[in-house]
Amino acid sequence: MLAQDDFFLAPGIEWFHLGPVIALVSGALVLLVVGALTPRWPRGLYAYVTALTAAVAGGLAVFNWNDITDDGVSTLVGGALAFDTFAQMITITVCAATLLVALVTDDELRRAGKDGPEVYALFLIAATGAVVMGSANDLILLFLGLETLSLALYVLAASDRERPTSQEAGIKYFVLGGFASAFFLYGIALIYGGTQSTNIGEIIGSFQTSVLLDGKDTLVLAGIALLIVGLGFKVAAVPFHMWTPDVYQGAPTNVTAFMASVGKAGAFAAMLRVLVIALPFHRDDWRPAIWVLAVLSLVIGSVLAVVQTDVKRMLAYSSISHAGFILVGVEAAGHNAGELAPGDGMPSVLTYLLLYSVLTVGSFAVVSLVARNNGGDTSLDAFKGLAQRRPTIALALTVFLLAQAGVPLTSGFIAKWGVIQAAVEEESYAIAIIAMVAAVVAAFLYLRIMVSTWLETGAESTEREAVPFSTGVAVFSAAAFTLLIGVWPGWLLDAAESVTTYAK
Amino acid sequence: MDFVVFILASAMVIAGALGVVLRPNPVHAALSLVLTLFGVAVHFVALGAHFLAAVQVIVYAGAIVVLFLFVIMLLGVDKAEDLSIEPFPIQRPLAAVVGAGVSGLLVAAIVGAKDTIPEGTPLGADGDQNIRALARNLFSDHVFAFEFTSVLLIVAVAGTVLLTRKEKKGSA
Amino acid sequence: MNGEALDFPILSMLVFMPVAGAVIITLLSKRRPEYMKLVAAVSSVATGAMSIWLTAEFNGHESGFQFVSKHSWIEQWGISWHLGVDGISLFLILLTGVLFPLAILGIDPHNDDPAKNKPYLAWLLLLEAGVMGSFMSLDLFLFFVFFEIVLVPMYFLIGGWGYEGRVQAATKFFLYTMIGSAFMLVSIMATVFIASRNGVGHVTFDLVEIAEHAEFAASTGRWLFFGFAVAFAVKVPIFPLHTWLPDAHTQAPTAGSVVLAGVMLKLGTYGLLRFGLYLFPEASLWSRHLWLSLAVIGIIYGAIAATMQKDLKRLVAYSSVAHLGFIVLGIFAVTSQSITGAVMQMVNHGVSTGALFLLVGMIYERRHTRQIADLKGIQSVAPIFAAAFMIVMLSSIGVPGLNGFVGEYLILIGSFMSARWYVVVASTGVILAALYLLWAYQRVFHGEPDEANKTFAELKLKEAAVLLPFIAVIVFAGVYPKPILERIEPAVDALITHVEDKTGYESPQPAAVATISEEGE
Amino acid sequence: MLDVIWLIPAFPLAGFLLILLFGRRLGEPKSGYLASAMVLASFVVSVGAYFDLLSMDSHERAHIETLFSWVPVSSLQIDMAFLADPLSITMCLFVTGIGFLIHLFAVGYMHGDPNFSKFFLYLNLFVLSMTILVLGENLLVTFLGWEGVGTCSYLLISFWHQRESAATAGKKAFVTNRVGDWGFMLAMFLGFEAVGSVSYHALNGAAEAGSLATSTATGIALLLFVGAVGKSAQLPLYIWLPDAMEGPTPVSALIHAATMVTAGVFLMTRMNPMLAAAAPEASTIIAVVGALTALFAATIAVAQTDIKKVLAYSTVSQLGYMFLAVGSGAFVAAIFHMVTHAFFKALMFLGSGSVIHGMHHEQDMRKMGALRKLMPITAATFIVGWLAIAGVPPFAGFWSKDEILLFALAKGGTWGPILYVVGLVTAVLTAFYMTRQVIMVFFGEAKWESHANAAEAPEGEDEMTHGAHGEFKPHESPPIMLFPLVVLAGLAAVGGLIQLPAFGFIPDGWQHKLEHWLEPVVEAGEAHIAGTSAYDNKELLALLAIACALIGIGVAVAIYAKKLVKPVEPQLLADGWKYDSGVSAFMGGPGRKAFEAIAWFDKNVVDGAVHGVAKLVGGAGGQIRKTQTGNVRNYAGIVGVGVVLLLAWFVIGRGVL
Amino acid sequence: MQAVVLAAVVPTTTYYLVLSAALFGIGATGLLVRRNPLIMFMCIELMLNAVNVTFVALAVRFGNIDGQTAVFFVLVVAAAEVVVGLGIIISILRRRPGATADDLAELKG
Repeated sequence: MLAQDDFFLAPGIEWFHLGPVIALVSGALVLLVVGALTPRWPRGLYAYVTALTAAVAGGLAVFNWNDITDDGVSTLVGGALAFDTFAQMITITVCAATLLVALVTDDELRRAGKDGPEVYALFLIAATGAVVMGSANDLILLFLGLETLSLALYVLAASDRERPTSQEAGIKYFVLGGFASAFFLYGIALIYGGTQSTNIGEIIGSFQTSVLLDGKDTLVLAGIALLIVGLGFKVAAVPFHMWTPDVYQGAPTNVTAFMASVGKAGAFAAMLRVLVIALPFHRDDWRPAIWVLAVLSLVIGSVLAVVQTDVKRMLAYSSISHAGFILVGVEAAGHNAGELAPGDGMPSVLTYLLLYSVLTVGSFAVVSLVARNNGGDTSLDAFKGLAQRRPTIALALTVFLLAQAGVPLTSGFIAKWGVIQAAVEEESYAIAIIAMVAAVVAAFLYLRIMVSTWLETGAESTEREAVPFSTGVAVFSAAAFTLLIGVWPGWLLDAAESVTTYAK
Repeated sequence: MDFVVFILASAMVIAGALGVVLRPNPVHAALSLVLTLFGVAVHFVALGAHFLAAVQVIVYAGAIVVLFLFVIMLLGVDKAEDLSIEPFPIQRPLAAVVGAGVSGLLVAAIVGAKDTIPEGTPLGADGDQNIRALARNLFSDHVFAFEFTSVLLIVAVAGTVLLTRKEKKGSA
Repeated sequence: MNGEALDFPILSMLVFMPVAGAVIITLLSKRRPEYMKLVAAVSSVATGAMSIWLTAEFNGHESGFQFVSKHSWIEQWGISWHLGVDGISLFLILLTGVLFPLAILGIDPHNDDPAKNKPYLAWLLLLEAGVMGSFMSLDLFLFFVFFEIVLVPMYFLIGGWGYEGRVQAATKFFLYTMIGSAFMLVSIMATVFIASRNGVGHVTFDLVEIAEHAEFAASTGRWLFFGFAVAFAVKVPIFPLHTWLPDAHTQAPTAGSVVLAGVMLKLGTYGLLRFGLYLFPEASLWSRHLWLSLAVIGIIYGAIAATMQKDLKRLVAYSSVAHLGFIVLGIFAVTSQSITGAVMQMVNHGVSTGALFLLVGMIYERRHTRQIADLKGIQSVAPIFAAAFMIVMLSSIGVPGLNGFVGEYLILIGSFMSARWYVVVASTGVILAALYLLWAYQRVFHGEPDEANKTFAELKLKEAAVLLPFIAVIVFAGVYPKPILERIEPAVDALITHVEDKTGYESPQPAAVATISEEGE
Repeated sequence: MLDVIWLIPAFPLAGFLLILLFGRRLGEPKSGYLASAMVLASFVVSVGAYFDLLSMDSHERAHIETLFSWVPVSSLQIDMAFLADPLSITMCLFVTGIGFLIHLFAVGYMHGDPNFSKFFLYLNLFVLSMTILVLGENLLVTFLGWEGVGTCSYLLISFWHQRESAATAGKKAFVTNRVGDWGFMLAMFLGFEAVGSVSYHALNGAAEAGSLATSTATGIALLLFVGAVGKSAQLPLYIWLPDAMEGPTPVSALIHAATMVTAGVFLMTRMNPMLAAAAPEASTIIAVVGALTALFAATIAVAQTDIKKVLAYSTVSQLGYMFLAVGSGAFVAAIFHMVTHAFFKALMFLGSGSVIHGMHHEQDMRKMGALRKLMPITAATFIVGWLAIAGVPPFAGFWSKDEILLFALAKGGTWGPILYVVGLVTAVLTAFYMTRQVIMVFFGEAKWESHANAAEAPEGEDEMTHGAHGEFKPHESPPIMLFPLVVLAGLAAVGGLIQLPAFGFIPDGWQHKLEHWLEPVVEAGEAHIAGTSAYDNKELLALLAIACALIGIGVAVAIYAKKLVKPVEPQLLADGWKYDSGVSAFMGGPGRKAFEAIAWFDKNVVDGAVHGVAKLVGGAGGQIRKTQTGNVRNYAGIVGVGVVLLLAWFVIGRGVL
Repeated sequence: MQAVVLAAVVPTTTYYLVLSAALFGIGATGLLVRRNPLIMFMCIELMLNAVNVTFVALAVRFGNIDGQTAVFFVLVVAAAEVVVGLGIIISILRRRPGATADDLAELKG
């Protein structure tokens, strides 16, 4: 014992493989430091620095991907981070979304006259949190990543001090988020109680070696329950979704876009890490729970979306419905979690996350354009006549909406198809059908927005929406991506299918 | 003796917790929180986690609660809350169900697993050893997490700046 | 499969030509509407010409798929761009190819601002591509893609250029159809996976491969079939899933109605043949009494409902319900005659109901009403118009010598052997068809025209030019359907043989056919 | 000539197309002459075909001319083919022959009509359809003609569509006919299923060979009879025919008296082996329906006042006779009566047309009278027709009617005598109401004078009235209208020659000409009933028939000419036993209600369910969204409940249990 | 007698865990009951502390320092959370003095 005390093995630090995280944090620091030191810092560059950082981080993730394909999976920094393509995929998703959000934010902030570097720094740090959630090989680290992401989002949600609703959104998100985090943390503690470790690799090892002679390990089970609560809250699964509509609506639109993309990606990454990778031995325990959450999210998200009149709120509910869809994929992944042939569940979820992130950022970007033109009004009325004023933007919005509705030849269709296919492959027919029917209900809401956009005429006095360059680029590239994937999804599916996970 | 300590500390914890929940005045609630935090610290000591006990007192009681109190004073929100009013009739029963349900089910889980929790070699009760072990663990297995907490703190800093900075419209 | 005949990827071109047109139109400036029209004309006419060429090149003695074009598309999922034509789809493609140029060139949306028609033309062309693709797809995924994608242009056509209740109708149409597709999507996937485990050996969405090699357990096949069938039943539409149709038809712009009735409804019946009977013979036969019953109910019910309509377009819409009942009857009677008749009737219905909608559209253009009560005595002021209406109406009623009869007759005579009592009831539909159409004709065309109808304009040259092809087909197919039938039949016979091989079912043959044919010589 | 048998329909088709293209340019009267010429050409071809057939051995008198394969689908091979055999050529002869005469008549009758050429367009189309009907080699080609004549009938009845009643009558005719078509189609289906073909050759061949089950044959026969009932206006579907008189009179003559309505009889005759193979009850049913219709319609005709309505009901009644013949196995007699009836009924319709023409479109017999002086030729020819239909020898009607009655009695059994008596009673009534009509129109006092000024042209017809209204005086028709009358009168007088019965006093060579001619098609001739007591006493029966005719005439003369008895014309009979109005009331009342109920059901239940689901979703959304109170503590509460449930599932559901 | 027994009893891990569960429940209840956002935060702190107790108790039982390390991180998180939370509250209460959680219900439905 004492001998061991003197023995200290410093973990190796694979700097290059940590590249994405380092890049993101560095970018944030650069923004903060340089922004603080040079008041004349050209404001327009904040966004581009952010975008660049995200691009670099994403690029580094691609390098990492190649390394993994060559050398196989491993862990980094003493087993704290998993170095697998799963993590890189999430990193890429997060970076892509961050990049787009940064572009959208640029003009949004400048126009509002509050363009400190903090917002961008928080974006980058939140993205770091999400990346860490996706790569964490330790529940504690995962929790830290989650908190980093969450805290940044709380702040961002409340960041528009002009609007009381933004602050309301912030505090609601914060209170409920803290509440859920506590559950999540308790879940980690209980898992720790059952396995003596918080390291995912060790947790799996513990389950592999320990054979429970009598009864079930209720500690672990309760822990799983609480972990699901925490994760369910983050992914906005019913009944832990209550914050979503209010926060999405109240938060500044660009932040909403960020939440819906990066937040969701990080949360689902964490969910897969925890449930599918860390707890495959309990898959029969947690799968039914996920099943119920998925169905509730699908149904309630869709049904409530239909009765809304505010577009942001509609999209919030639709994001709940989408979460339900992704949960269908998680459920499918649960069928053969931990097996050598992991099935299509995990790839389908990852694909969905990437595609949905782009879609939702695109949608909210258009919403932000329209809202700005109407004094912050995001109701359906504000969208009336958009097609006359800005046909291209309206067309892009239509692409996003159709994709969200799952119309073929858009990425949304590929995403839905993948998830449903995964479910069907596992013979989860009921949930697949429920999901599809819920998608139809949800389609009604996309149609409503399209109706306002195309088929109704707005007030004569409404001016044309100004479309700043950066936002235009973001919207256009998101739309192009949406269509491109719809027609030519092979490469992405290849990538998703080849996703490996570190699971030892 | 251990048990007596346990009982006393637990009483502190529970009393403090109830105080937080039941004292109408936020200042009193904050002070009750201190009681709980001290109780927890006592437990830590009893369990041999000396370092954590210290940190608990310093960070929590010393910093966090002070922060709470500071904000209460700063904003002047020390107005007592009328706990006899509940605008949502369903809220309190709901709270009771949730509180009892969560606690009860957790206890059930704990009791159900009490024989399966493995017992390892107890850590040394020596405070020095405790700190060493903690440090070793922190800087080997959890070094990334440790470093990552700095990022978390950046959020706190940048966030607070963003939220509370007085901003002139249209200026940098 | 003989794809060697043509090196030119004609099927793919049939899809991409309209798409190209749509894209170019989208890129054109709003200020030059005449260019848009030109582009639309060129691309749709070129598509039509290719479809005619296709028909000419088609080998009528071949029962398999021709002009096959197969390219791997999404390899990961076993999905390929797999197009092919056989006798069942040939004429639907031709119909699509010919109907669209007529609809695009011949019918102006009732919209004063030509610049606003830019999306209109683009949507129509996209719709054409979608419909074309649906009829040619031999890959389940590809079919679903096309089957779904047609909703979007149609939605915008109805919603954007329709009449007073257009938005609601468009939404209803979209969602209703989508609900059906939801089931089909799940079914498609399940089919693929189950097939890959039972007989096919690998994951593929290839229709032919699955249909030929997959062995579904009876109960499995039935569930899978059910998923497909719901989607098609909505699309057809089969009673009681039909109520989106009158709304959509009534509110759609004329071109939309024409296309909707002309080709889009056929997606459902075509699907029932191609993805019902062909893919799940056992389940189709097992459930045939349900289908036959619904078909017969549809025939009678649709006709009765049509009789009581006050809106001319609604009336025609309900008549579609009845007519499509015949087609469904023919499909599920599973005899050579009935299915051949059903396929032919798909085309016929497209032509005659399409023409009816065209005519009703012309009435609306002149009178700005579709209410039967507002119209009177038009025959006196516009005899040629009335005559055109009369011919189309007689075709729709099913008077022999016109196209509508041949299909209906084949369906009924074929079905009689396998579904006698259904036919006995279904045949009464021909009485009702006469009743509702003649009654409507009487109210609209007969009598003395009142003030409002006195100035009803006679058929214009352009309108006549659009109508003429319809009437030519109506007469030609009624008098000399052989060229059509002999191309359809090999594919239908192959289909029936397939069904027989898979299920042991024996398609009923007339009793003494052998002896008679000897005597006949 | 047989090789070009297709020319028979081809000429009217050419006429149709020419008038379609150039009708307006040709105008009146050229298009009329063109149309007539075409029909005449068809007639010439028919005559040629007749002689060709005649030159052949009697059992080879069947020539099939296949034009092209029409509907070929695997086992179903239907050719567009024409069958030239004695029956079809007989039909062609009188269809084109009488058709030509009526065309001519129409040229005069339709003078001044703005749609003159359209009328001939339709008429040619009709002749085309009718010749296809009779020439068809199989049921489907016949059906093509069958529906074609129905359509033309519709078009022509509602020719003066501005008149509400005409439009309605046309629609009614079509729809009612379709009821019959339903049977026709089912018969084809059944035949195809049983035999694998719908050609007469195959069907009748199978029936003769006995390879058909009796039930099948019965089914086919009766279903075809349903078709015949519709087309030939038998009970219960006769209701359209009286209304069809709304059409121009040549139409009534051609379509609704001479040709189209006899198609049912033709069809049954064509399929006579099938009827023979069927259960005997089938024939009995046909005979009973025919007899009942004959009697029923005759009773109605007694009380009609419209000159054309009388003839219409008379037509129904005479058609009933023909079916009585068919049901009694007297196919030759049926055809014989069909031909003679075509002569005299066409004659009378044209005569009535001439009267109407002369009376400036007045059809009410009560406003006529004593017209024989003003319209001598019309009157003379009409009287010939009257004698023929009343069954006065030696006019054509006598011979054919007598033969039918003979067969009816010879049928024997329970039904034979009953049918015979019904036939006799009908004969009395026929003689009675025809005499009544002749007297009311041509004899007695001229009532038209007092009505002259009151006689207003019916609504919508003013453009057709010709001549000045000021001095109203009935006038004889132009020669072009009289010529057909004269020819037809001649035929009506001597038409019986084609099939004189084997009475002892008739020379051998003259007997049974039609029977011998038709023998390849209809083998059941008079020899068939040889040996029955009826056959043995046929001279007696003939005398009885003559007596009946004379009684009818006598009574009518007594009542209407001599005014010995006050006429009894019950309103019930004038109203056609209220049958038509009853059907209409049912259709307009409960029938319409039922239709409306279904439309209501569709709107409120079927569609209502759809909207209900939408409402349900919206309503559920509205309810659920109330949980989204906006209060963060509520949210936390709901999250908490979720936590408790999840924990419960895991700890209790998966753990403890 | 009683005292002897009490002194002899050694508090096992389970005791701590139960205590923790109870504390956690109280915290959760408090969050649902209190309207003052500051006190709601305090309740969250209570819940976090409950977790800390669990971690430490388990760590001691296992002889595995990981649990204690975890507590260390929780403390950091709690601190950061409070900072952020108070920041948000300040920015709200500045604008709307005295607002309770119930008053912030503009977003709903």
